[in-house]
Amino acid sequence: MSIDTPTVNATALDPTSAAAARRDILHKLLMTLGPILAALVIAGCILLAVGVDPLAYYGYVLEKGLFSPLGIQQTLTRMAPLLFLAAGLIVAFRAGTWNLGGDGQFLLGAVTAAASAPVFVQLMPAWLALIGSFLIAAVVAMIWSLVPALLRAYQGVNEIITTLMMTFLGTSLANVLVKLVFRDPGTTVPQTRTLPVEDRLPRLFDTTITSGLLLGLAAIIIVHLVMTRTAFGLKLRIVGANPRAAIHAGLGVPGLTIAVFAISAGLAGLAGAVDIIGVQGNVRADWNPAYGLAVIPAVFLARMNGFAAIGFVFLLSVLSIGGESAARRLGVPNHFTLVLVSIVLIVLALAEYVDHRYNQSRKA
Amino acid sequence: MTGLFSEVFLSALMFGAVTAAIPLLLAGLGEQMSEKAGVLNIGIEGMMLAGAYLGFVGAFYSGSLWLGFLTGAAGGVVVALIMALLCVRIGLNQIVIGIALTLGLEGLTALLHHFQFSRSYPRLPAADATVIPLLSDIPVFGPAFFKHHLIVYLALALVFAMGYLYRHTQLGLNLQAAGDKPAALDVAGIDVIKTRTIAVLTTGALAGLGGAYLANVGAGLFIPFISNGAGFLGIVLAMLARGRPVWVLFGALLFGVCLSLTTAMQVAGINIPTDVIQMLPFLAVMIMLVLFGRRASLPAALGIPYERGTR
Amino acid sequence: MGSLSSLPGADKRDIVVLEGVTKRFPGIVANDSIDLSIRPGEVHVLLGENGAGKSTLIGMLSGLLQPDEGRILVDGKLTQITSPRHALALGIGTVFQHMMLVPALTVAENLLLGGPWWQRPRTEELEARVAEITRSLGITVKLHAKVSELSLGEQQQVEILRAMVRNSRLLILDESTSMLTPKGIDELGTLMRRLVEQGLAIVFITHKLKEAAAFGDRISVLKLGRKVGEIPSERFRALGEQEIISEIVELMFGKQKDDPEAVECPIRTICVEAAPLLQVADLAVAPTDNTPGLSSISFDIRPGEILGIAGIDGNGQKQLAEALAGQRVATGGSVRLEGTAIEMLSVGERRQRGLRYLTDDRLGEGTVGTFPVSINFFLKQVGAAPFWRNGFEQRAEIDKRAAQLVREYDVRTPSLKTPVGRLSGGNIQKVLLARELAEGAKVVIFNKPTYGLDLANTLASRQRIRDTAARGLAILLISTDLEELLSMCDRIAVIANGALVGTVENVDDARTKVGRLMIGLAA
Amino acid sequence: KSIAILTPEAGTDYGWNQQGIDAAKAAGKAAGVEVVVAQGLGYGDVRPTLRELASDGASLLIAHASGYNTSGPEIAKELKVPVAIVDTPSGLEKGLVADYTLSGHQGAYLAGRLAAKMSRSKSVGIVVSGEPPSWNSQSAAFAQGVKAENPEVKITYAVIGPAAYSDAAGGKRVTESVIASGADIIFGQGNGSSFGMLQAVETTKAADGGKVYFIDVIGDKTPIDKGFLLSSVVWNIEPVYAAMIDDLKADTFGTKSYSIGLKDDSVKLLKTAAIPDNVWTEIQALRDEVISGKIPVEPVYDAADVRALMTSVAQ
Ligand SMILES: Nc1ncnc2c1ncn2[C@@H]1O[C@H](COP(=O)(O)OP(=O)(O)OP(=O)(O)O)[C@@H](O)[C@H]1O
Ligand SMILES: Nc1ncnc2c1ncn2[C@@H]1O[C@H](COP(=O)(O)OP(=O)(O)OP(=O)(O)O)[C@@H](O)[C@H]1O
Ligand SMILES: [Mg+2]
Ligand SMILES: [Mg+2]
Repeated sequence: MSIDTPTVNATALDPTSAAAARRDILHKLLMTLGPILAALVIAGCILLAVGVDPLAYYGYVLEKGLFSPLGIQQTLTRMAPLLFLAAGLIVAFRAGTWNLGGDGQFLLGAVTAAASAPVFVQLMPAWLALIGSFLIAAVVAMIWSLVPALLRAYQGVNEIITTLMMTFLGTSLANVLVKLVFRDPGTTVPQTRTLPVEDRLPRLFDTTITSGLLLGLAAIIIVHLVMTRTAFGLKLRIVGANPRAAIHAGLGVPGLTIAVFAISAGLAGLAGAVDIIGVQGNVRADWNPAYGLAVIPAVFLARMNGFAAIGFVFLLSVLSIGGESAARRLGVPNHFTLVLVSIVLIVLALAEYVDHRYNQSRKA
Repeated sequence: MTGLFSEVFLSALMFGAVTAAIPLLLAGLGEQMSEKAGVLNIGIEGMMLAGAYLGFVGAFYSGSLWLGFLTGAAGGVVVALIMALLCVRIGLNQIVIGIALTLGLEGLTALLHHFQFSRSYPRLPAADATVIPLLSDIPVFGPAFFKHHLIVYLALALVFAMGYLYRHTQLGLNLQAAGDKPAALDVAGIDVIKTRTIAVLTTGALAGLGGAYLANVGAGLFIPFISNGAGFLGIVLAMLARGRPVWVLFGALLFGVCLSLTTAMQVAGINIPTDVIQMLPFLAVMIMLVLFGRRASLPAALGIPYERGTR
Repeated sequence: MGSLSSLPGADKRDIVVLEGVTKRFPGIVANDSIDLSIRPGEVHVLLGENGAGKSTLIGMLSGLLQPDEGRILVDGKLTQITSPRHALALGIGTVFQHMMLVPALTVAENLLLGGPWWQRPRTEELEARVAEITRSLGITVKLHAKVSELSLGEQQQVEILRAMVRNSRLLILDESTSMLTPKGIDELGTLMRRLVEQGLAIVFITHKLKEAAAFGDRISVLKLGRKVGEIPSERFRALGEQEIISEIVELMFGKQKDDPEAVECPIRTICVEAAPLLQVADLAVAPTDNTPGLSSISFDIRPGEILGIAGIDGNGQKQLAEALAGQRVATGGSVRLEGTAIEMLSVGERRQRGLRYLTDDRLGEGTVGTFPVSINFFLKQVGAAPFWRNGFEQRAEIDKRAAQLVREYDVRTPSLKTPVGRLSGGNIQKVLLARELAEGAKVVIFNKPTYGLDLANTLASRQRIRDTAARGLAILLISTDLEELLSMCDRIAVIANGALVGTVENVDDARTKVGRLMIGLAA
Repeated sequence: KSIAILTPEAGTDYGWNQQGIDAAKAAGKAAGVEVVVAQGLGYGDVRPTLRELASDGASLLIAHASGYNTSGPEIAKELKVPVAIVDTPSGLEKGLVADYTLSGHQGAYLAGRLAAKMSRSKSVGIVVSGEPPSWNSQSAAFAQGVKAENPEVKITYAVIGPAAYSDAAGGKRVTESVIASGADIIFGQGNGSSFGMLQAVETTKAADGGKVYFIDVIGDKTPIDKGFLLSSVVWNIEPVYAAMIDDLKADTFGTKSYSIGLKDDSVKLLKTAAIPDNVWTEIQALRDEVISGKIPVEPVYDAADVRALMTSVAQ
């Protein structure tokens, strides 16, 4: 046995830590880019099979999603709602709560923000109006999550079922609200009133990037710090990792559970609001971008780490913006982007596993 | 309004309810098996799409519905094989892989449809029904329940077969142990990985069959995204059913009936906006959850990959 | 695989021989080049401190783990035991240290697990077989009860029964006596004797030296992953109990001591007039589907006093502890701490007032297995200064204090960052002890504090409890180990069916009195 | 110079998307300009695509979906590129935003007359997968046509179900129910789900044991018909796009709304072999009356109004 006396060196950072940290970052980069490359090769084979030049395709993806000024702006803009969603999921997943109802919460947040913002801007200064709409969106989404939260906290009903159901319901309800309650009387198209472009969130500098991006980044970083550095975050993590230990340790588990749902749903609602107030300006009936489904795996792959999640969200955005453009230029249906994202997710998951295995065998 | 609710119309509504329920039933039964064995199979939507696409291709080119069901089930199994390999054998996160598979198959089947069928939109002839003598003569109910394709009766029989399997066979015990305490199953000499793999592959076969039914009988054709969330509903049904196949059946029928009810209300001219009526099935399930959902006991090891000898 | 009968050290009589077997885990060598031979007709006792590597060794014999180096011979042939199934096929049956039953299934179903998949479970056959075994064992098992409804002790019996039903040639019992009553332990001893006489080989792991001396034929001692000594059967037979014990102690600790467990009678004076620190009156808890309730439990504990709760496992001990700690809703009665009623307070509030509860379920609720050792020391203080300030974690403070506790309580861990679940049971227990005895404790409830601990740790823990009492704290000590209670307590109450059936002053004839109460007679 | 058209789905649907793309190509060819097609963009945010197409040099962006009518004008103003949108007559802006609100209600009216004439059971059905305004106006006009032809004819109206655009099985199921309620002619509007309706018509017998017929909208499904297509309200968008290109050249873009109608055959009823010649002659006569204004057909866009119309018809 290698340890005779308790070795207590956790605090004593080893002297070569700077070099080690650099190596670590390099390693992480390699372990992310490598798999993506591998995924591109696999997806390339599919492209070849349908008679499309993969190199041309990827060339467009990179150019239109990343390297052209227009492309990178679009990509960064697309990230804003995704970041909020990811932040909400990080809270939920770290607390062991499988909130799969993000899409419903997102849509209700979006609809209420879209309904309130155009009214508010006429009543008060723009900044106050927008804050008001954000708040309303968050609160509505929170209330929407109350049913699963209460069922989970006091009845032990599994939240996967309830949140999935609430997301089906929420999608319908959002439609009903758009068509019957908040409908813009000025048009035959069922949609909410439009928030004028000049009243939306300001764009960054001289670009088309929405300042929602900054809000999203702030949200996810704050969430990350709260979850990893604070007592509140630790409490949530204890509930997530071992609910019985949480009870034993005297934590108010039902209260914390409800808090998790509220925060997670609130952030999803804010995601909806930031998309509407930042970019879209209104909500149309039957609109459902279903961002949640793609963000969930991204958050897992990031191991619920906020900074890593930013990276994965960026990757998703590049693929979706660049992929759309590449598909159009090469005559592949846009659905290919879904295939590409799927392969990237699977290969990344595999790579993480291989890496983990390798590390373990090296340590042993 | 009495004329509106003729016998023929009522039995058509109920017939429709059964037709709509079958894919949900098969998906739910499949998901239930995975969950019993401790695997949360979020990829079931993808398996259904694979089944729908391959099932349609098989039936269309061979002209035989049965061959279509076979290729559909095989399609589901192929996707399940990936899931089993990645999530059961090497223990990757089930939610990540499940969602990735769903996204991938949405894209892939839409892509294939685009290149293959998007100009011709081929459609299958009507599925021939197996008429059950005597029973089918009952007014209203007869034509609604006893004039379906043979596969429908097989699906119903499967409900009871699965019930028997879970309660009265060694495999049933093994599955439950794999989901509740895999280590205990392992030390009893049964390979947990193998057991879970079998469960996931069965899920794939059932989901694929459900997809094939949806495409070949339900719609008579394949179009992209045809499953429309049926797989996710299957997950909900499986979780609601607490391990009992008959409850999956009840749940699936409830959904089917609600869907038909929305049609009935519209045809009756009841003046509620359709969007509101359409929330009905989901509301029904949510209410069921609020009333009966307490401590819906899920297997203890659900979603946790098993690796021998770790602690 | 060639014939290896000519190997040195291999004896034809050996069922299983281990040669230079080594097993490593990240950061630790759990087994270091171990040689061992196991023979039919012998109870081979395996001894060693917590974390010495006993369970790891068993894991390799039962197919759960694969050795990194070395080899295993079965019937003289080099064999890779690739899976538990393979081990069973070789006739190796194991009762694991941690419960290996499926809680949601019935006892019968658990026993049937492992049959060919296409078959109907053969219930009738099993019932006959079980009847036969239980008759010879003199135990009863509820075949159709759900495992989750059984007490830990009953579950352990089921596990032993399962190994027997399987007709094993080699029976391995990893700490199987830890949950049994003294009577049960004796019966198991007799049974083992009968089985080895029928030609079985048994590997028996325990922390209790008396059991080792009484039931064994041969003893191997592990220490820090290495085998440090063996008392072969010839010598074993030649020695008396005391001699064996002192020899083991020497092997394990390198120091001489006659009977380390010998009772040092408590000679503490408790101020009789002092107001009780903890007063419990008419405490009641409703029974649930699978746990007994409590009815009219009343007792007082004064500062410096240790009150023991004796009784057979599953008679409401856990419910009592949880009701006192606030984890379980009481349906009636009052609990007073220093005279103020606390029965309406939450778990956290009770803790703040100085009530501490050391749970018997270390992994299930005592710790968060995936969290580092350091954080687990402070699970019950999340948010409190100086480890958190304004809600923010103070890593340096936490690590500093954790390192101190690791040293003070001798927790063997590769680092402070190691997930606590990876430690051996004994070391996890030390983490809990350190946590509960930290500043501010006034009343401490210990639930089976030394269960699964090795001798050194057991003694150290007991000493800590005594010291704690000596500091003027009131102690409630729940244990199924009568020796432990007798060696520590001032008074011993006996619990049966959720009620206290009597309380005995721990003086000369306490042993018999408690014993009589436990088997349902008047004291 | 090039023009670009953006559609939510692929241009192979024998419907809205295909008609739009084909028309744009034809108009472009006639005017000698290149046509860029961006199809299958979905109903999400198309601002990225609009910006990209503009930066690639398109001098007219046709945002061919009502879902694009918020982003279209915004990008027009942002980049000073002319954009054409649908369903927003109030959104005109000179040089920047033109609207083409298309409604086939006149054609749907004729289809209603046709259906009422040809229904053997005196019962027809309308099945839709959703209730956007352009479909509502056709549903309503169809019902008006039926009622004008024969007030005795029963009209059954059904919307398929939740998120029904790709619900082919739902389309089939609901259509079967509607047929069971007595209808022998189905007027169907839907995207992917309309193939399910077609399938139901092909595989279900009417109450009298005869064929059930299908009336389609916007596109021409003749190439994939198996003999059940009675007619279709076909839209021809080419004149609209041609006019836009002309206006662009003449600097009058954004000063008027474009529309389609029976008059110039940009809306017309499809003649199939299933329509007897004498009936067709009668329908042609009615067409002339609609064009001349003798029969007024007003579009009804609101879902609730459409419903009210059905109920009053049914009773
Ligand atoms: N799967 C594992 N991963 C990492 N470390 C492990 C694992 N299993 C055991 N260990 C480590 O190996 C060592 C030996 O553990 P083992 O369980 O064999 O001890 P033991 O002798 O049975 O102790 P106890 O008497 O407490 O049961 C311990 O330090 C333990 O932390
Ligand atoms: N053909 C099968 N169909 C369904 N379940 C099976 C089948 N074969 C095995 N199983 C199940 O698979 C799991 C693992 O089986 P087990 O390892 O006992 O199989 P086995 O057939 O004995 O394998 P082997 O031949 O490799 O020993 C068990 O749950 C068993 O019930
Ligand atoms: Mg052990
Ligand atoms: Mg232990």
